[in-house]
Formats: sequence, structure tokens, C-alpha cells
Amino acid sequence: MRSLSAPAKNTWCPGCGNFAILSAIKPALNALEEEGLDLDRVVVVSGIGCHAKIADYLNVNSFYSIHGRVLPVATGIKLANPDLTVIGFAGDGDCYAEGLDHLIFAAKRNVDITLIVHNNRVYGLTTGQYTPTSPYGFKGRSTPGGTVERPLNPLEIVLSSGGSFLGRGYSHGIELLKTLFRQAILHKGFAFLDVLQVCATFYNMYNYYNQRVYELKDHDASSYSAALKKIREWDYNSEAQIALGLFYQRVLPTYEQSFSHLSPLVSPEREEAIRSTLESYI
Amino acid sequence: MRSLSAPAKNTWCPGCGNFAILSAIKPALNALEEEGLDLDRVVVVSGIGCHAKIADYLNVNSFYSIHGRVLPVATGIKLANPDLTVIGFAGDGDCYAEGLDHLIFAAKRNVDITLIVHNNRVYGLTTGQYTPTSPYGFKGRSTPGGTVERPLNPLEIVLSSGGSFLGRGYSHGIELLKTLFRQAILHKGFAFLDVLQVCATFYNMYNYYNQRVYELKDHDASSYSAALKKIREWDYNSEAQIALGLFYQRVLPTYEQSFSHLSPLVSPEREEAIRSTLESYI
Amino acid sequence: MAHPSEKPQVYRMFIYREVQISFLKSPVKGMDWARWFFQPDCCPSLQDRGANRMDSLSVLIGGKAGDGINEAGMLISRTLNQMGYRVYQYYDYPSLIRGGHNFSLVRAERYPIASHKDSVDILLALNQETVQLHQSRLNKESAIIFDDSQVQAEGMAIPVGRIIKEEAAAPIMRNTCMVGALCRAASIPLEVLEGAVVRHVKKKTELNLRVAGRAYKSAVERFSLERLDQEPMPIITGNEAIGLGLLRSGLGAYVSYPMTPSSSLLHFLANAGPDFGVKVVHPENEIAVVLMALGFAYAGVRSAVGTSGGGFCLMNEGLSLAGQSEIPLTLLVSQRAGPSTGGPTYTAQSDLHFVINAGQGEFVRLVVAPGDAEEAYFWSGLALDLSWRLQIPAFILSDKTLSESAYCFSLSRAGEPPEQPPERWDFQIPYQRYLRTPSGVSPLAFPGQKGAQIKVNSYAHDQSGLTTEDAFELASMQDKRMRKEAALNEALAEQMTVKSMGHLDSPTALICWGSNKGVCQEVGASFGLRVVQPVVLWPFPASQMGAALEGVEDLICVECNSTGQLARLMECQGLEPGRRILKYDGRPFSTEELAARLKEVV
Amino acid sequence: MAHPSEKPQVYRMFIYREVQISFLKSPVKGMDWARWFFQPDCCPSLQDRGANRMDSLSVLIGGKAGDGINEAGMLISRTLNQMGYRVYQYYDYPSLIRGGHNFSLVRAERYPIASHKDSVDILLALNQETVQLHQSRLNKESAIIFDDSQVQAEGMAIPVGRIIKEEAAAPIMRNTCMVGALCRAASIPLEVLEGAVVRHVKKKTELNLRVAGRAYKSAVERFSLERLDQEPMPIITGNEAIGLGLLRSGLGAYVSYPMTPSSSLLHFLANAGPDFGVKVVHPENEIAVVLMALGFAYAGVRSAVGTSGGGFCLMNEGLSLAGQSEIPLTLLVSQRAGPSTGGPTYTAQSDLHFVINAGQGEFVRLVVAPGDAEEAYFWSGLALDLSWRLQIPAFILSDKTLSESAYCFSLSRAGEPPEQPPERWDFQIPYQRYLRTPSGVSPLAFPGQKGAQIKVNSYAHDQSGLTTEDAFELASMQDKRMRKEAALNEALAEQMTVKSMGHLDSPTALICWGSNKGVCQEVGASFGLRVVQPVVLWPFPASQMGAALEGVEDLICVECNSTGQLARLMECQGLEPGRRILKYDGRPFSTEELAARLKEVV
Ligand SMILES: Cc1ncc(C[n+]2csc(CCOP(=O)(O)OP(=O)(O)O)c2C)c(N)n1
Ligand SMILES: Cc1ncc(C[n+]2csc(CCOP(=O)(O)OP(=O)(O)O)c2C)c(N)n1
Ligand code: SF4
Ligand code: SF4
Ligand SMILES: [Mg+2]
Ligand SMILES: [Mg+2]
Repeated sequence: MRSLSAPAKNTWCPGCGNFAILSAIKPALNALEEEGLDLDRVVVVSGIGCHAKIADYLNVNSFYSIHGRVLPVATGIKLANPDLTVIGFAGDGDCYAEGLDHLIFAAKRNVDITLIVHNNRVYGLTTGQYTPTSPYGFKGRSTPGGTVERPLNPLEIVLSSGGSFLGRGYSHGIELLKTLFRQAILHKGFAFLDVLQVCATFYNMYNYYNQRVYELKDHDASSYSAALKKIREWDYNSEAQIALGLFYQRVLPTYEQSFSHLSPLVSPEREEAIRSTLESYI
Repeated sequence: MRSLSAPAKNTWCPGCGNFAILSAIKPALNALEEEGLDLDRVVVVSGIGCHAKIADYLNVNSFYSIHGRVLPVATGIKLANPDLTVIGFAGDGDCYAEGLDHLIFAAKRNVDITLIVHNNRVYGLTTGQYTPTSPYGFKGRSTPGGTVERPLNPLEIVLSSGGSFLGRGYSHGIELLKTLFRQAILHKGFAFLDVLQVCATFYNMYNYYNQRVYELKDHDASSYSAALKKIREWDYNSEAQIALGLFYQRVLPTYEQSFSHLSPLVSPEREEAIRSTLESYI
Repeated sequence: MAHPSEKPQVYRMFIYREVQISFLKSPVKGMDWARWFFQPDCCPSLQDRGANRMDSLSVLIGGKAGDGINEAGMLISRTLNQMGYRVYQYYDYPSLIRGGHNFSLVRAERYPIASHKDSVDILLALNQETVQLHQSRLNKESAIIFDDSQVQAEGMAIPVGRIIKEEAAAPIMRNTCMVGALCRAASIPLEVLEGAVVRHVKKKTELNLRVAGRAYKSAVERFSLERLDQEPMPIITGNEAIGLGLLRSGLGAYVSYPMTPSSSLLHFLANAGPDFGVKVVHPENEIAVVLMALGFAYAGVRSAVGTSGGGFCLMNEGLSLAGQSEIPLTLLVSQRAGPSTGGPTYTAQSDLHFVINAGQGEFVRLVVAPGDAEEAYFWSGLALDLSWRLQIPAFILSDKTLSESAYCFSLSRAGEPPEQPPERWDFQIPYQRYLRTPSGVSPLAFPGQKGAQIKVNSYAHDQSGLTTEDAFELASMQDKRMRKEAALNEALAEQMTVKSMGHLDSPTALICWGSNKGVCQEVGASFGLRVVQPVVLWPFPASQMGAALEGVEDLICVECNSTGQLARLMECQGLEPGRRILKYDGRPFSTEELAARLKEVV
Repeated sequence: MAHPSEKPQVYRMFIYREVQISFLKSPVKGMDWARWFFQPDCCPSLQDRGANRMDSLSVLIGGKAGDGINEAGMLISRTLNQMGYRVYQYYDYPSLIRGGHNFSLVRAERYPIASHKDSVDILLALNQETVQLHQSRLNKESAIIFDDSQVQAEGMAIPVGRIIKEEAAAPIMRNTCMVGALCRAASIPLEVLEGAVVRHVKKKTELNLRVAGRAYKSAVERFSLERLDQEPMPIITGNEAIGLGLLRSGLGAYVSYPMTPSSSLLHFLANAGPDFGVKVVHPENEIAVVLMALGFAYAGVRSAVGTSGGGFCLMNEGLSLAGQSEIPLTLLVSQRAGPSTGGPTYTAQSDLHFVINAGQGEFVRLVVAPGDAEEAYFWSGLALDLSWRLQIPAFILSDKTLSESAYCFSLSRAGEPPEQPPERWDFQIPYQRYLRTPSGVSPLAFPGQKGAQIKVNSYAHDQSGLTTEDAFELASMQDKRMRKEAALNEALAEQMTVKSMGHLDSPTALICWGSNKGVCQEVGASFGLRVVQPVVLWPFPASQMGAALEGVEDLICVECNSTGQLARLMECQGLEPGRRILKYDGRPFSTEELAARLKEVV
């Protein structure tokens, strides 16, 4: 079993929920390795933000990209080589603000990649501004008087965009994260996981969450209406119980399949094809 | 009553559904004018595409902006001067592809503007490529073999983003458009209208739509679940009846309200404020 | 056109390879090759042609958007090509789909050309506006051929309406009618036209043939266009040539969001791509475009993107990422009239400095600006190849005129872009994506390769790709990346990065770039000038430029922008760019206009 | 620091206004003003100070991210300021929130400064790493003060752990402890520190006072820092100065997406904005940022945006829209180490050419690069004002060093940016948004004004703002827009766009821009050099630059980038930029480093 720890020094704050995600993805990958997954074919893509440092901390191929762009990069990689297992790690600022349209299109296309959003509901690395999932009235550094926007519910948005796998995890719950990561990676299609990842420094919600989270039981993840109901139970704003687990899963054709038969011609076929194309232009 | 026709020559194709939108917005505005709306306070914002030419054709203030960016421009204008009536005209490529995140954020913020999307389900001005609402298998110039993506349902997405006014019109139905435009403009908050605007040249759906559209009757527009049901009835892809009308409306605080008390200090208060700020930095 | 016949015409061998090749392989036996290459006005046969006997032709077909004007222009071009002519087509249209005024200018000569003339021998009018708008192009010998159901004019009335009606043809076939009439007027045998229709009109071929034939019969002969003993050639647009060049260098993915005047490359590759095994993706916006392309390249697939100025703005951040992460990226940026939406279907050369300086931070890039379809093929291929060899962004800087005009294309004249596989990982453990090497280029490996961990990073990073903020690493990795400029210059030194044309001993040089090449070459030569065209614009080819300008005392920069962007670039290199002939109304120079402007300054 | 005492020191009056003002108003009576302005090493009191008696201080406080290092540095600065000193603080931190190594360098002198020294008199160590990393900064007289619960070192051990524990204080207050100990070590009266704490530490003031007092008592006197008879001054960062300048010119809206090193302006305005009636918006991304700002401006509200390179990439399309639509736009672009994410908390000057050339098409823009807080105030105000007067984009080009360093600030030295209301519509009917005028500037009106239709357009347009594709209109509107360059140059001619400092008769000039001003002014003067700083970089202030360089035979460009961007810009203007001293490791020049690098070349 390969060690998945890269030599980079970890610089997350003590108590940061990112540690849980890191600690869950490693065994999840190692378990899949035991079942035959080639770790050399795993590619991790990250954005920019505290979350994104995970690319440095995992001993696998990685593309540490730019703020908000995990998904187009991951899509390009998967289209290029469908044999790769592509896992994106994004932030909530990253994925729900800067690059929100890519999220909707990844769901729409059902490209076979996994997206794990470290949703700490704050911009961590830029020191504490509100994000699209911060609650109404959140006092951050760009909104010292409190935000005047209601939060988005990312699961509801991905569901309405055609998502085929939707789950929610919590950074205080490594076992569930392991299970969800495994399911998401194995899912054929776009697997979306919103992880309530507590930012210990700028938005410490451990107590709040601990009192409200529960794991989905007897939930029919194949039912759209059951999923919708559970997804809307908590709107990231009002008081409510917060369900964790797999909300919805269905099977749909995947995007990259439609491209997988194509690979570039090589010499001399290529030159021949050029010549005959030119021929047709006479 | 002021004439709303600008001197620009109209260059839409014969039979284009944009004419219906133009023909409906003029009387809608004139009717509101009669009721006291000051047309000098109306601002039209458009993107880039065939739809956007409406900025040239309406004899009111206009900001003919760039592809995909109707909403941030409109939001800035409304924040600057809440007394203005701001109406955005966008395209489906414009608003559902290039600038989709702005749509979600406009809904999230509930900024008091109206957005009318000329949804012809094709890029008109760039001569016929698929858009996010083109059906699966659509053969456009960028997808001669047919798209391999399922369409988005824009109403469902806006609903999931917190939209407070959602409706659908059809370019073969000026009376309904007039009604919807009026309701949308009068709505306090973000009013979103998806108009099935037929592109006569690249995607002529008149027959298709004519056979399927119907007007919502006895529909409770205050009910989220009734709205969701009607919104999901047709997914822009499969065979189904296509409902037209107002799907959902609710009252929420608007975004610009939170800013409306602010207006820049002028001399000498401003200089005084600067001096006292500096004072506090000693 | 201004005709400085008093100037002595010194025919000299062109120094650059492609011309020598074309000379050797010229299908025209015993031809006067120098004349074959030079401007029309010094060729006696063009001056002294008999009243109706011609060996060149300038045709305009005009009508409304939706009348199929571009297609008609192409059909005319192909027909003239079949008559043995070298052709060039310029297509002018506003940004709308139906209505408005569109026209194609087709020019045919004995020798290769890449420019249009204002004056026309035959005006084909599908509507009245065409006659009105283009009066000034006519001289007393010009013929007007028109659809008599739509147009009132003096000239050759063709019963287009009746033919269409009687044949129950679609209105769009009015354009085929006009081409039929044109052929008769120019005494082109009907079989030649029929051959072109059969080859190129795939929809309703029979009907088109019938319609063309009837129009042919209803017209009369006005000119007698000589049939030339030259093989017909492929006629392709600049964007098609770019596409073929990219395919030649192993393109595996093309990612693009439609934007005039780059879209036709997307359309071309969406059609041709599958045959070449190319994945063509049209994503949600240009940001996704560039990031997807980088994803492709990271995974080992040669990718390219295409756009115009506004879309390129949105790619800047990805471009800078390519610079830092050293992922190969090839970009077509096809310029149009700006700023902002500007004149989206009109031409400009006003993004040169933008492209050279785009993206935050400093990194090595290549910018090539081909001047015609053949250069577009060669340099697009080379750009893609160099971007892989050196792991840098490479730009193909085109403009509306090059991208959408149609040119005769010869593969042998174009030349094959050299191919040199990038350095690959030698399986030494551990793999280091950013190994510091003397050239600055680190060996490549792709995810999936056993035993290698390929870590790319937008942050400053160490050799293995892990983030670092260490002062030494920041500076030394910047040095590593910048070293590639030397390697790039070395690779470019083997190429003809600057072309010298015209009268090579003239002390006055016309400097041009991009699509202005054709008109400058032709008009410059007719003025007895040297014509110098840098094809590579960045890194600036200082030494080849210096060589090309040896003995030059007087420089004139010809550009389609309002500030003289190449002239400014030369200034930055300590070269005195001299006078400027600038045009920024969205229209390319015609031979006549350039000659007139030149007269003012020479 | 290298000390070329053999060179004769020629003190000359500075030619620029702000210095004369400050001289006249100097609070220091009878002072040697020339010395007050020059570099330390030529001031005898600094050379010959008694063993412990000092009238300058260089302090470093270091610890982990989260230890409040920047705040501690600010408190030290404010305390020294209360002692009558002019201070400068540089803050160095990696891109992380907790852990990692952060440090502040605070320097205090009798005279205004804007640079840090490598060497420190007192090192305050909150952790062991600080002692290790900064050994080389110490000389035999330097003192180390450390938290004895965390650090083992030779020097002054402070029982910080015990104090914090016994006072039940938060761990963050360890920094206050260190400042307390510093004050004792430098013989700063406790009341001075207490005054600063009361004024500036708003949270748990009492507790902080107690903690500081205990640490003060546990330390011993090492140096005797003279108390100077100078009034304390506001200490503000470059970004705060930019914010105040914008407010001064009537800012009504600030729109920004967080990005280091611009974010602190967002935070400052989010706090101060409401008092000034400013609407501060943090939208979904930078594309929305720039478009919202244009919406604000269209509706008549003066808006500005702020970002760094990567975010600026995303604004390019909006920038070009501002150019075409002639909507005023003011942008703070604060540079950091690139390309791409690069070193996000480290400094660079590598986006100059990008900013000058960004956006497709050609349009007039203003680029100013202030060199310290006072220039930041003045030029930010003027940039906003000029962008409105001329309806053009105006850039405030900053960098991490300027944006986040703290400077003593004098409003009278800074000067008030001139205000000139933009030309407004005179109610002539019909209103034409793009009226062609000799200056190129069309009178403004805003939606809501009776009888005016304000149509702005990203397309080429006619005077009324309606889209046009007409060749004449395209060219003539381009001419109209470009005419504003003359108006801009005229407005700039009234300003000191280039500053000359140091030894004005020296034939050798150090050229610098942006935040390098401070270190170049100081070190250059100590080398007997002329120091020239263009504050306006575009349009390039050719004539003032020419005047500033009169008599110069030898030029040395000092820049924080790897290619010499100002040097290249000068080359483009036909100026020979001479040698280059470049640094691109993300760290600003210290006085010592610049002196050493200068020694190599002078
Ligand atoms: C285009 C761009 N804009 C802004 C930034 C600055 N930036 C870096 S990280 C970050 C916030 C990240 O927040 P989030 O995605 O929630 O990640 P977290 O730090 O909370 O894990 C921002 C705004 C950037 N790097 N690029
Ligand atoms: C950033 C950018 N990308 C691409 C374009 C090119 N473009 C102009 S219009 C258009 C399509 C418009 O489609 P849609 O919004 O559906 O409008 P329609 O023409 O169908 O009304 C595109 C892609 C552009 N102007 N700007
Ligand atoms: S700032 Fe928050 S999210 Fe970032 S490392 Fe610290 S605790 Fe984690
Ligand atoms: S192309 Fe389609 S959308 Fe555009 S004007 Fe023509 S019919 Fe209307
Ligand atoms: Mg976050
Ligand atoms: Mg459309």
C-alpha cells in the first residue's frame, strides 16, 4: 500500500476541518488501491484557497490550478484520458462564487469526475470574507456590518442542474467522509460532495453543527423527491437539522464516453488525411 | 405617450421572435408610463447577440454591454440609483452559458431588476451553435454530429437559487408577453422571464411550440411546490406540454434597499471626515 | 490603381525558400517566374489586354445577409481556379443574419495573390443596394449583371426571379444564378462551372446545375477570359489553413467558444476533427475553454484554443497559469475592430501589444502572425510544436481578413512545419516535473505513467512541483522559465522569421505584418520598394529584422490600427519605424488604396 | 550598509513641491532640513552615536502566522511615532493563516523614510524560528528579546508564558508583551506605550495594558532612544492612503473581490465606507466587479475596483468595454509575485506592460504608480478625478510593498488632488452621449435626467450611441476617443509626473518606480546619485522625463521584476535605460541590499 503523504509541510491551522478531509481521502484511495485502482492513474485537481493545499499534501498526480477553475481543468483531463480517476477539491468561494457556472456545467454534462467542496462558508486564505454559503448577516471582513444576502444551497443548485450524485459530509466525521469519498469515486458520472468543513479560525461552527447534524437513514437515494426534500430541509441559513450522507444517485451516460473513441492520427495517415482534405478544396 | 421606437434600422431576420418581444415591451412600458412611470428613469441593459440589438431599437436609456454581462451591469445601475427601473434583455448563450453565475447571484440577492431572456436555444448572432438549452442531439455548427449534453432548465435553476419571480413567455404570444413584462417590472425584486423566442433562421420551433404550449390557469403562483411541479413538467428536452405564464412569485427584501441610505459626502464634510480618519491613525 | 511605370522594374530572385520551391515546382512551364510573382500593373498583358480579352478578373457579388454571398464568392473563386487562375476572396459583411449588405470580392490573376482590388470588372447585384453602394468601383468597361426581379440598372438583366420560380428552387439559389450569368459574361465554358458545382455544392446539386445553366443561357459574353495552363489548387480560408497546420502537428483537442472571426476554425474542426481523431469541445465560456485546454495538455493531449479579443481577455488568467505551470498552450487570437465588441465582423490589427503582454507576471511566449494561408499552415503547425517542445504558450495572431478570406493554397509552397518531439521523462526516479535544466525545459511525463508523480502548480514551486515561498526558489525558478527564451530563439533562428520581398535593393522598405502581407507585397513591388514582413513578432526577431533592413534608409509601416503597433514594437527595439500608413475603419487595404496612400508619402 | 563616505555629499534643495511644503511646515524648528531628508549614513549622529544612545531604530518582530505580528509591528510603529520618529513598517508573511513564519520590520528615523533595513537593533522573537532565520541581521550591539517559554537564545528572556497565564490573557497578547519589553529595552517611557495602546488597541485594552506593563518591568534598558521634538503623524498603509485619496475625489462605490495584496483596501472601505456614504460591494467574481463598477459609473456614481494580477485578467474585457463606451473606471492593481498564483503575499513589479496594454483594441488610459503613502493619496484621488474628466480608465498600479507597508503620512506633504468637475450636459436637445468634440470628451448626463437618452454601447457607435458598422464612423469615433490623449497629457503637464530626488547634478541617475522610491531615494542619495521616479507611467511622461534626465550620462534602473519593465518602457521611448538592478524573489530591496548591488555597478 502506497503512502499518500507528500513531503510538503502542512500549513493548515490547528483544528482546521481540512485535516479530516485529508485523513479521509487517503484511506479511501488506499482501499480502492487494494481493490485494483492504480494510484498512478489518480489525478487530483485543486483551486486556490486553504482547501487547495491538499494538492501539495497528497502523494499523487496533481494539478494545483487557479481560483475557481477546478472543474474545467478536471474535465479537460478526463476528456483527454478517460482511464484516469480525476478528483477535484474546491473551496466554497472557489466553486460557488468565482467559478459557479463550471459547477452547473459539470453536473449538466455528467462528466465522470468527483468534486469535493471544502465548504467552510468563508474565504479562509484571504482571511475571512463571506462566501455564497455564509448565512444572512455574516460579519466578515468585506461585510463588517453583516451580509445582506441569503446563502445559496449548493446541493439544490446541483440537483436542479441535473447532478447524478449528491452528498454532504462534515469534517467532524471521518468515517462518513471515507464512505462518501469512496462512493463518489466509484460513481460513474459527476459526483458532487458538499463537505461542511469547519474553518477553526474564521468561522468555527463545530458546536453549531455538532448539535444539528444527523446521518441519513432509510433514505431512498434513487428518489428525486426524497432527495429534494432532504436537500431543502436545511437552507444553510435557518435553524434546522442538517442531514449528512448520500442524497441522490442515478445512472446517466457520461460526457467523456462520447469522445473516448477519438485519438489523433499519426504519420503517415495524418499527412494523407491532410492531403485528401486539401484535395476536396480544389 | 412617448414613442419608444429609436431611429436605428432593425436588422433581425424576417419571422424572428425578437420582434414579438420588442412589440410587447413597448406597450407594456407605455402603459406603465400612463400610470406614472417616468420613462426617463427606465434603463435597458443588453448583452451581445441578436437579442441585444433591442437596446438600439428602444428609445430609452440603454447600456448595450458585453456578452454574458447584463446582470452585473444592471445590478450596478440599480445600486447606484434605486429610483431607476432597470430591465435587462439577455440571450440564452449570453445568460445561461457565458454569464450563468451572474444569474444565480441576481436571484440570490433579489436585486430589484427585471431580466428577460430571449431563449431561442441557439447562438443566433454567431450563426447557429448549440446553447445550454438546446436539446440533446442538437446539430449546430460546433456540434455537427449532435450535442452530447442534456439541456439545463433555467427556471429550475433560478428557483433553486432563491428567485422571487419566475415566468415563461413565448414569442408567438404578444398578449401574454405584455402581461408578463408588466408584472415583472412591477415586481419588487429580481423578476426572471424565460421567453421561448423562436430563431427563424437557425432553430425554427414555431410548429413544435405551437403544438405544446398552454397558459397556466388556476395555478397558485405563491406555492413553491406548485411552481416546481409546473417548472419541471417540461425539461427543454423531452416531449411534454409547455406551460407559459407566471410560475412563482414571493415577496422578499431587495438587495439595493440595504445600500439606499448611502450617498457620498461632499465638501467640506468629506475633507473633515478624511482629517478625522487620519487623526485616528496617529 | 496608381501605376508608377516610370520606375524601373528590377526583377530579382526572391530570397526565401518557399518561393524557390514554388518556382522549381511551378506548374507553368517556361513562365516568366518573376512576373508570375509580381504585381499586375507591371505585366504588359494586363495593361494592354484587348478590349475584351483578359487574363485577370475582379468580381464583386453583393446582396443581403442570407443571400449566400460568401458561398457564391467561393463558387466563383473555384470556377476561376478551374480556369487556371490564382484567386483571392475577401468577404465583407455586417454583424447580422438576414438583411444588411454583404459582398464578396473575388480576384483572379495568373500569379498568386492575397489582396483585393477596389475596382471590379463585373458587378453581380442581387439587390439594388449593391448597385448603389459599389458605383465607384466601376469603370467604363465594367459590366453590371443583376437580378431583374429585384434590381433596376444598366447592364445585363438576368431573369433570376423567373428561373427560381420556374425551377421551384429555393431563393438562396439566386446566387447560383448569378454565378451562371457571370460565367457566360466572362466566356467561361459552362462545363467549368458545372464541374465546380458538382464538386462543391453538395445540397440539391442537380437543381443548382439547372438553375446555373439557365442563367448562363440568359446572359451574354462580355469578356473573354483566357483559360490558363495552370493546375487548379485548393482554395482555403486562413482559419482552415490554421486548422490544417494544427492537425499536421498532432492536434488532439480543440476547445473554443464561438467568436467571430475565430468561429470558422471551430466549425472546420468540428467537421473535420473526428476524421483526424480530434476532440472538439465548445464549453460554457472562454474561461472554461482555456482551462480545459490546459487539462488536456497536462494529460498529454496537444490542444489548442481559438477566440478573438473579448474572449481572449477571459483567457488571460489561464494564459498566466500556462506560463507558471509550464503547460503547453496554443492560442488562435483572431483580431477584429475594437475596443470591446467594436465592429465584430470587421478587421483590425490592434491586439499585438495586448497579446505580447497579456497575463500577470513574466514568462516566455511565442507570437506568430502569418500573412496568408500558406504561412498560416506552416506557422500554426510550428507554433503548436514549439509550444510543446518548450512548454510555453504560443499565439497564432490572425485577423478577420486572414481568417475569413480565401486563398489558393499549395502544400509544397507552404512547407511542412518541422516536428521535434518534446523531451520526455527518462524514467529516472523521482520524476521532477520542474527539473532545473540548462535549457530551462524539463522533461515531460503524463499522468498514468507508472512511477511518476506529475505535480503541476500555479503557485511558485520547487522542482517537484510543490508550493514554495522561498526567496531563492522564486528567483531561480523564474530564471529557469526565462531561460527558455534562448532555446526559443535558437529554434526560431532556423526559420525564416522575417520575409523580404519586392525589390530587395531598394533603400525604402514597406514594413507590414499579418494579412497586410499580400497587398504590401504587390503594391510595394509595383512601387519598386523592398517589402519586409516579420512573421514572428515575439520574441522580436531582431537579427533577421536587422538583416532584412540592411541598406534601408527609409521605412514605412503599414498597419490596420490607429497607433502603429508594429511600429511601436520596432521602436521598443531601437529600430526607427519611419512613417506610418494606418487604417482603422475595419476594412483591409485594397491595392488601389494602399497605392494612393503610398503615393502621399513616397 | 555600504557607506561610500569618500564621496562628497552635496546637499541641494529638492525641486519638488511637496518637499518644499514639508520644509516650510516642518514641525522641527531650526532643523537641518537637508539632513532631515537624506540618508542616515551621512548623518553624523547616526554614525557616532554613543554606545547606547540612539536616534534611530530598526526592530524586527517575528513569530508564527496567527501571532499578531503585523499588529505588533503597527503598535511598535505607533509607539516610536509617539517618540517623535518617522517610521516605516514592512510586513513579511507567507500565504497561510496559522503557523509559518511572519515578521515585521519596523524602522524609525528622525526624517521620513520608506524603506527597511536588513540589519536590526532589536530582534523580538516569539518563537525559535525567528532567532534562527534572522541571525544574519544581528550585529554585536543588537539585542535579542524573546519569549522564554518558547525560545532559547542569548539575550533578554521575557517570561511571556507566565505573564499570559497569570493574567489569564489570550495567547495573541504575547505580542503585546514583546512590545512592552521592547519599550523598556529602548528606554521608551511606559506612558508612551500606554498612550499608543489606549489609542489603538480597542479590544481588551485594560488587559493589554497590564500585560505590556508586566513585560516592561521584566525587561531591562539596553539602548537609550532619544525622544524627538517632532509631532506624531498618522501611520497608514499604502492601501489606506489609496482609499483616502479615492474618498477625497468623491468615491461613491467600491467594488472588489478579495485578492491579496488589494484586499486590505476592500476591508478599509468596508469599514470606513459607510461613514463616507460609500457603497461597498463584494460580488461573486472579478468579472462582476468590473461590470458592476461600470453600471455604477453609468448611473453617475464614482466607482473604483481593486484587485491583483489574476483578478485583473478577468477584468480585461470590462476594461476594453470602458474604453469603447467611455465610461469612467478607476482600478487599483496591486502587483504580487507571478506568474499566476505565484507568491501571493510577496511583492513584484511585473505587471506594468500588462496594465498598459491590457484589453483588446486601442484606447486612452492613465497609469500611475505611486511610490509611498502620500503619493498614493494624491495620485489615487487624481486618477479617479481624471478618469471622470476624460471618461477613460485610470490605473493605480501598486504592489504588495506599497499596499501593505505602513508609512508616516502628512496631508500637507501629500497635497490635495485637484478637483475639476467633468463636463456635464447643457440640456441641448437631443442629448448625444458621444458628441464629437475637439477634445474628444463628450458632455456627461445620467439616466433619470429629463429629456436625455443616455445610450452607451460596446459596439462601434454613432454620436447618439447607436450601433454602426460604417467605415467612416469606425475611424472617426476612434479618432475622437484617441484625441483624449492630448487632453490627458495637458492635464498631466500641470502635475509633477516625474520626481527628481537626491543629487540633482549627478550625471548618474537611479531610475525607479512604485514602492522602490523610498529605498532608491535613500540609497541613491547616499551614493551621491540623482534619483528619478516617474509616477505616471502611461501616457509616458516623455518631456518631464527628459527634463529630469538632463545632464545624465549614466542610468541605472532598479526594479522588482526579471526583465526590467520600466527599462523596456524607456527603450520604447527611445531612452537608453542603461544598467538594470533587478530583484524578483518576492522581497523588496533593503537599503543594504540595494547599496551592495549598486556598488557592483557604480
Ligand atoms: C481570480 C482570483 N481572485 C481572487 C483570488 C484570491 N483568493 C485566493 S484564495 C481565495 C478565497 C478562497 O476561499 P475558498 O475558495 O472558500 O477557500 P478556503 O480558503 O476557504 O479553503 C481568494 C479570493 C485569486 N487567487 N484569484
Ligand atoms: C466574450 C465573448 N465571447 C464570445 C462572443 C461572441 N458572441 C457574440 S453573440 C454570441 C452568441 C449569442 O448567443 P445568444 O446569447 O443566445 O444570443 P442570440 O444571438 O441567440 O440572441 C457570441 C458567442 C462575444 N461577443 N464575447
Ligand atoms: S483559515 Fe480556516 S480553512 Fe484555512 S487553514 Fe485555517 S482553519 Fe483551515
Ligand atoms: S438569427 Fe435567429 S435570433 Fe437572430 S435575428 Fe435571425 S431569427 Fe432572430
Ligand atoms: Mg472557503
Ligand atoms: Mg440565443
